Amino acid sequence: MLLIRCPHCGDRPEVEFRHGGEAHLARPPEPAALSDAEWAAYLHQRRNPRGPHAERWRHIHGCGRFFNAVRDTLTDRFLATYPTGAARPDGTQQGDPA
Amino acid sequence: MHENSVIRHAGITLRALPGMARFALRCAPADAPRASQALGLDLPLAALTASAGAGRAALWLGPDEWLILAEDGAAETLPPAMEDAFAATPFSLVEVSGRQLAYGLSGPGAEEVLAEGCPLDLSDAAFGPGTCTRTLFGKVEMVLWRPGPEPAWHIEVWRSFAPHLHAHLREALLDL
Amino acid sequence: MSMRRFSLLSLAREALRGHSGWQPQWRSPPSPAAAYDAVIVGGGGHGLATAYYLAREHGMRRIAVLEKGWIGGGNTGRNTTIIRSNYLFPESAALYDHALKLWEGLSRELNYNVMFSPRGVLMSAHSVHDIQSFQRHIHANRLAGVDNEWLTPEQCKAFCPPLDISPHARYPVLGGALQRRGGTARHDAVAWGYARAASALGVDIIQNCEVTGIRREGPGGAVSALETTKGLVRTARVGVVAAGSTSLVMAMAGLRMPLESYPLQALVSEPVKPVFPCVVMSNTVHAYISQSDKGELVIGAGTDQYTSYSQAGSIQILTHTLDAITEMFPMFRRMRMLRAWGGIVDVTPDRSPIIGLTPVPGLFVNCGWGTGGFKATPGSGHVFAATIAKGEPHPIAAPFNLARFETGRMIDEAAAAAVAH
Amino acid sequence: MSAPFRTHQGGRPDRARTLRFTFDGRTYDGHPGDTLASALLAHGVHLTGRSFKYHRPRGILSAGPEEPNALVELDAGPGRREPNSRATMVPLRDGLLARSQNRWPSLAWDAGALTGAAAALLPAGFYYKTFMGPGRAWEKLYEPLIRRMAGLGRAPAEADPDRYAQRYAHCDVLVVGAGPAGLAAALAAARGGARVILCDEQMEMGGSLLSQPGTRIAGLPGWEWLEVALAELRALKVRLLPRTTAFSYGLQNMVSLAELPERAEGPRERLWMVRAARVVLATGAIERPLPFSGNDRPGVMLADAARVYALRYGVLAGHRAAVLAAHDSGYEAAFALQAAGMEIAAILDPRAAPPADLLAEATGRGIRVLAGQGVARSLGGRRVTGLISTGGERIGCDLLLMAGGWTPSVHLFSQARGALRWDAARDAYLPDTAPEAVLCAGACQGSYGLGACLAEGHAAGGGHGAAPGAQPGREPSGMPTAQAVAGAAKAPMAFVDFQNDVQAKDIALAVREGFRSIEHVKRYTTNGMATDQGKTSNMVGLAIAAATLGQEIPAVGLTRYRHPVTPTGFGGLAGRHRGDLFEPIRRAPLHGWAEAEGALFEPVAQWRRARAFPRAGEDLHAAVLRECRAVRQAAGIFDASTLGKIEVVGPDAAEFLERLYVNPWKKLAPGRCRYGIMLREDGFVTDDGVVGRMAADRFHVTTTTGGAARVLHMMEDYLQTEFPELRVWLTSTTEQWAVIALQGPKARTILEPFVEGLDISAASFPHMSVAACRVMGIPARLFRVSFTGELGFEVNVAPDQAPALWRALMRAGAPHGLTPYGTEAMHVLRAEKGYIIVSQETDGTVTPDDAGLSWAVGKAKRDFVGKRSLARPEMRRRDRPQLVGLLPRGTVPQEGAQILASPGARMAEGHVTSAYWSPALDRPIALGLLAGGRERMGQTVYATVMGGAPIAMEVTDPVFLDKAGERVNA
Repeated sequence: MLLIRCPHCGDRPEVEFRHGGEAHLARPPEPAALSDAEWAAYLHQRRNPRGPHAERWRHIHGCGRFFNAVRDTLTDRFLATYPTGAARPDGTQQGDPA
Repeated sequence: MHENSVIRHAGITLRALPGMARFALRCAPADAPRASQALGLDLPLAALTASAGAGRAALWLGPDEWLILAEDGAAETLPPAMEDAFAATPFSLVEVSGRQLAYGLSGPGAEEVLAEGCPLDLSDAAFGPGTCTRTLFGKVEMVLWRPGPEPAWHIEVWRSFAPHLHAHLREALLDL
Repeated sequence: MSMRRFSLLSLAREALRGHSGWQPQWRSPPSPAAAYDAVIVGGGGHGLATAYYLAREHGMRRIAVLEKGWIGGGNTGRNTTIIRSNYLFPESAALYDHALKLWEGLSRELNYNVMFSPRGVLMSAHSVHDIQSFQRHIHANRLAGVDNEWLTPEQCKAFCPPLDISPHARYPVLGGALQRRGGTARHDAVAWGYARAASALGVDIIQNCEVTGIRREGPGGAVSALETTKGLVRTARVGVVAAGSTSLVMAMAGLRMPLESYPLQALVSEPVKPVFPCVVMSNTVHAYISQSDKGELVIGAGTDQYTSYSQAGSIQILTHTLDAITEMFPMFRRMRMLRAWGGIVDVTPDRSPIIGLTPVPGLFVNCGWGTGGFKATPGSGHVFAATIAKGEPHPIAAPFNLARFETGRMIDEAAAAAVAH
Repeated sequence: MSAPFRTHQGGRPDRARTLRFTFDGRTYDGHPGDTLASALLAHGVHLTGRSFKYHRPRGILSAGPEEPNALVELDAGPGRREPNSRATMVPLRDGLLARSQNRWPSLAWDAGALTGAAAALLPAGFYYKTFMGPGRAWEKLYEPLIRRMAGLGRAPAEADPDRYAQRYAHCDVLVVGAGPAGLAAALAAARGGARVILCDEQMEMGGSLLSQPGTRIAGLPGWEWLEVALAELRALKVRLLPRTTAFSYGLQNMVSLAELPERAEGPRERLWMVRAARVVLATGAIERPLPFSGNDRPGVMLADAARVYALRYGVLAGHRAAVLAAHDSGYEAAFALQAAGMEIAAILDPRAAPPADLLAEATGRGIRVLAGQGVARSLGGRRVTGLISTGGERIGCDLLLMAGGWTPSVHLFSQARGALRWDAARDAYLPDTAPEAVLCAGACQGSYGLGACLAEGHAAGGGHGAAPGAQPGREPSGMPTAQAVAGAAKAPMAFVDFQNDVQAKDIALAVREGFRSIEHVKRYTTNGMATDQGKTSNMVGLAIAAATLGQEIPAVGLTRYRHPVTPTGFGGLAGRHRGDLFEPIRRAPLHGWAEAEGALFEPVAQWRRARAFPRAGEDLHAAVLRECRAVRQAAGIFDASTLGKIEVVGPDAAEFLERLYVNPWKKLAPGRCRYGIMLREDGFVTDDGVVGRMAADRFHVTTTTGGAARVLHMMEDYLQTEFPELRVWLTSTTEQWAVIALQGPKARTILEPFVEGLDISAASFPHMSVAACRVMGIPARLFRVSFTGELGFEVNVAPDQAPALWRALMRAGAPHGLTPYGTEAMHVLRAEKGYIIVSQETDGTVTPDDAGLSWAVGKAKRDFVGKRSLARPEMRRRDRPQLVGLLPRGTVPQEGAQILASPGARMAEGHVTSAYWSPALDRPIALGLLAGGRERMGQTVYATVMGGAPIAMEVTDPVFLDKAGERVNA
């Protein structure tokens, strides 16, 4: 059971959270302008990396807020948690020393 | 079942708390002080804290979300008071008096009963007086609030989940 | 390498000389040759089956299977061995029943006892919605020539005596859908059986050989070679069958896939005498259970909620699984969990696999089997081999193309079992 | 009369009290503090089981959880039968009833032993090489036979009546193992003020101290220091958990423990989930057996186990022992046993030059040592009677002890993803670095001396207070296992995995057949896959595999450690979640009334909803007909409280709903409602419900019962992560409002007298209106909506007020024929009007247009969730399945039936989603999704029937009744 650092509530057990999939997939402001291929890429294609992975969580049985995290998907170690809308902290990119 | 059932075991008491007026208040944190004026007590801005006074309490549940507990009469008086306090500033006040019920669990070692289903560290150091949070008890969501220094807990749970939560707490208490 | 036939006779003959005459069941060249006609990336059941059918049905000779660890060490060796074909949509039913038919003759074809045991797969219904959903499956399956029948609670109990059908259960059993031809098989034996047969047909099986790069120097950026931890391998035809690692391999060719890899856990109990005659699956209660020939109850859990490549287990998945099992089978509360482990399953948006061509010429992909790949092993290998050999999708594989996510022609098996109204 | 093999005095058991127990029908006695194994050995009973494959007789091998052989069935009454219990870990209690397993007709005479005779034909993996036919011989003949022979104990047959508990816990330091190292660690940590939990799998704390009465620690005799230490730990408020196994080490130090509480009557097992800031592992080590022919005969034991039975339990496991000592600890066992009164026939030491000090002591004690000799084979049948040494000498004995060296228990450390390193000097894998905050102390990291254990524990616990000291022991040594197993692969019946009957030559066979990875060797031979999980077989098996591969052990490597460390009860893992506590049963505020009325209920998600209100003599169908007629002709009353409800409040509420739903909202006037449809981003319908605008900035949104949580979560997702600029807030009000639906021509007549502050006449309160008012004096929100096609109202009141209002309406409505109706009637009534039910007409692959709902889509809207996907080619195909009405000729088709163009067709063109007998039309009706359905009105299609002729059906408009909607607008 992971221990996840909610930006508002601090460290909380994973059962209070709901995973929200890959982060930084902003919904295009003008979906109508996208080709079917571009729209399919937004909907379905995912990096699914083995290593640092920017993902979304929601502290659903807690403060209810969504936030982002970078977790190494090989060791399940969290490198950072940061508010929704914020940029991915440097030093947590794929290939950065985990 | 909920009326006034009281269970006592090993110096710990589990009882249903009487009905009260409840509101879900949501607004931008910056506008929260306006609510304090209508409420008659300071809305807590620090995470996971509650403020109480004059028979009322305000529990911080999220950065823009509070649970207000008040005397029955407040169901009529508070909404207009809030309207005035906020005036043109956007906010959301929704009465939820009927949505949920409350239990009291008190007595030395009461946190051991909660530990049967709640994954949080409920020691004094980690969950001191005035702390509150939404969390889980087994498969049911609850709001847990520790008003004061004594080992006494206030538990809010949605009405349809109350029988399950009560039965689970009861079995945990009797097996302590 | 001629394959010494397995039989009671060969066993008896070897018994006389202390079994000293047995040869390696598959050849394990220490490193790959310089070039091959086709290279399969991934030495699990699907990959080895693909190589076998390429050699046996399409006459290819220079084939290699590159496995980064040991063959059958991935999901092939980590699943709960359930086999069935009663899927809803005709495209799925065709694919999984094609596999089931191959299962029925597989031990003899491979001369390797994969212990295919059609003991029946019973899916239990616990709500009016379940009943509607299962009956829709049964109607659709019969039309597609797939056996599936509706049972009353009493018939379910008769077929699976340990089942608790009391009306006072939290989720009472209101009936079930039974596929008698479904059942289980011995997962390790599938990998070893295919490896032995493929090796006998000249396929090179190279273990501890991880692909680290895909070169695209061919016409139009076509595949030309694979960089591996054991040197460069030239080939114009690559079949990626890497399950949970598929995204990583395809990224080497510059492709981003509609896949997410999740840990999927399973567990076995201590072995007991026969008590569980069939397979029972309950989507509502999240309980999946059968009993192995060694006597262990084999129990499947759900996936973790987050993507991960670590095979660490998490306690709350096990507690959720076992409260469901002991709810449906209260007598098992005094059984003990012997071993729990996890695999990494690659899940697609519509929970159906992807078998076919990719935008990169010469690069073929067979993945997205999610939590249900073992049952399809022979069929998956068979149609993927045809697709690689001919360079165009086999008719059964055609609907499971990568482009479907662009057109929206989804085959959404999970949706049909959506939550109650 | 004390048991024949009990020592005169000594040991932990309380000899003043006698406990009686039975094993295979015979009654014996023992004492509190005994295990079932020690009590059996006190009576000379070694034969306790039969092995898995060859059904060879097996005796007690060990004194701990690593026991592979002495697995018994415990029977504590109905529903309390437990298979495969390790006799070495079962605390003796009065009246305990145990039986041996896996034998027929009896333990002594087991027919299964015949397979032993055919062992030559049954090497590892034989079942892959045969049983392949003919026909279905495998599943009809061979598999059933193998299944009967396999398995060990009998599964329990009745529901288990006991209770099980769970507990989360948090601490600064969790110490696993309460031997000298663990006790020292707990003392140091607790003295430093830390919150400490100390657990140990044995029924008593003390670990190896329990079998070392003679030692001295901090100036006190060992057992006295133990009492003092435990008293101090209690005083420092350390949570002491005996009979508790740490079985799983999860991420970020979440360690799971399985406790078997000393039961007066409380729960039988308790699962602890402990989050520890730091963990100290003091899990000790396990002695290795040695492979030689017949090393599995009852009476062949681990040397240290015999020593433990003598010193901890006061039981001599035999009269005359021979010790095969490849490791010095064999000598120590021999000396201790001799001191306890046992005759030592000889010590055989395969090392050419055993340590001089041990040779001297042996000679001093009159014990023969055969240096440079091992055991060629044991003698005897169901009990060892002697041995033939590798030098050819026959030695008689009734106890043959194996001392093959020690394997530090690194299971938990490697579960914490700690790296292991091979230590040639210790001939073992030891803990190296770990990503978690975990330290090891004592034998589990290769430090076997008492002094070292205490010092390392003290340091690992933080070093607070005085370190308990003990005189340093001698540095142990032994023959490396790689050397000790030489030649074993040629010896017959030289066992590596006792329970799974894996012989040394099986491991060699596996390697020869190409199974060169240790993981392959394990799976092909099943070595280490029995209930002891390789605790005594992994290292010996690895040594033999390495030798056969011609490699060093570290080059071959270990198999991966999987949890649990020892088998863990399903009951404890399931905990409280059983019966009604398995999952919440949610009941709406009017449930009590419906139950009193004898309603039939159906599970819908976690709710229970009244499905029908059958009167005396009515079955479900009859009740539904009556209820439907009442709604059409008079009025029906229905509990709709379980529908999801969300209050959407804020100046941007309308803008937010415009983005989430397909419908337009901005122009909807306060006091009006609209039927909303929500899609997923892939364009498929995911939920629907009436949305009422209470004010410019306040909407009362309803969702399906099953979709309530999903819709709220989806809304919060878009609001927080995609549209944070919108000033709007969401609050769940699902359980704030009970909902009483009144539907039917008499609905207004019945309701009007109760309504205050609102004119609900047709003119001023038309269909799809909403208003706040009072009903029977109760604050309410009144909707004029209909899911039946009749004049309809839904009264939303506080849950506490609903029962009184419902009973009042029932009384007032009685003269008008007001009738309660359930979900089944609701289904029929809405189907007669062609209204869809999400997840029945839709299945996640249906667009608004497919469901005939394009009219609801806001044409002018630039965007909404799912809109872009609706433009994809697949969504615009003309032959997409479309919602149609179906008029079956004859009987009602089954929901889910496939729709065919002709009776003999093999390709379905759609399926029946809903099918009922329509009381209003007095004929069967159905709704379905049919390819290009809207262009096929009037055609005849066919619904499949299970095992019967398809049913002909005419394709019609989905609205069967009152197409103009006069009744709903009355």
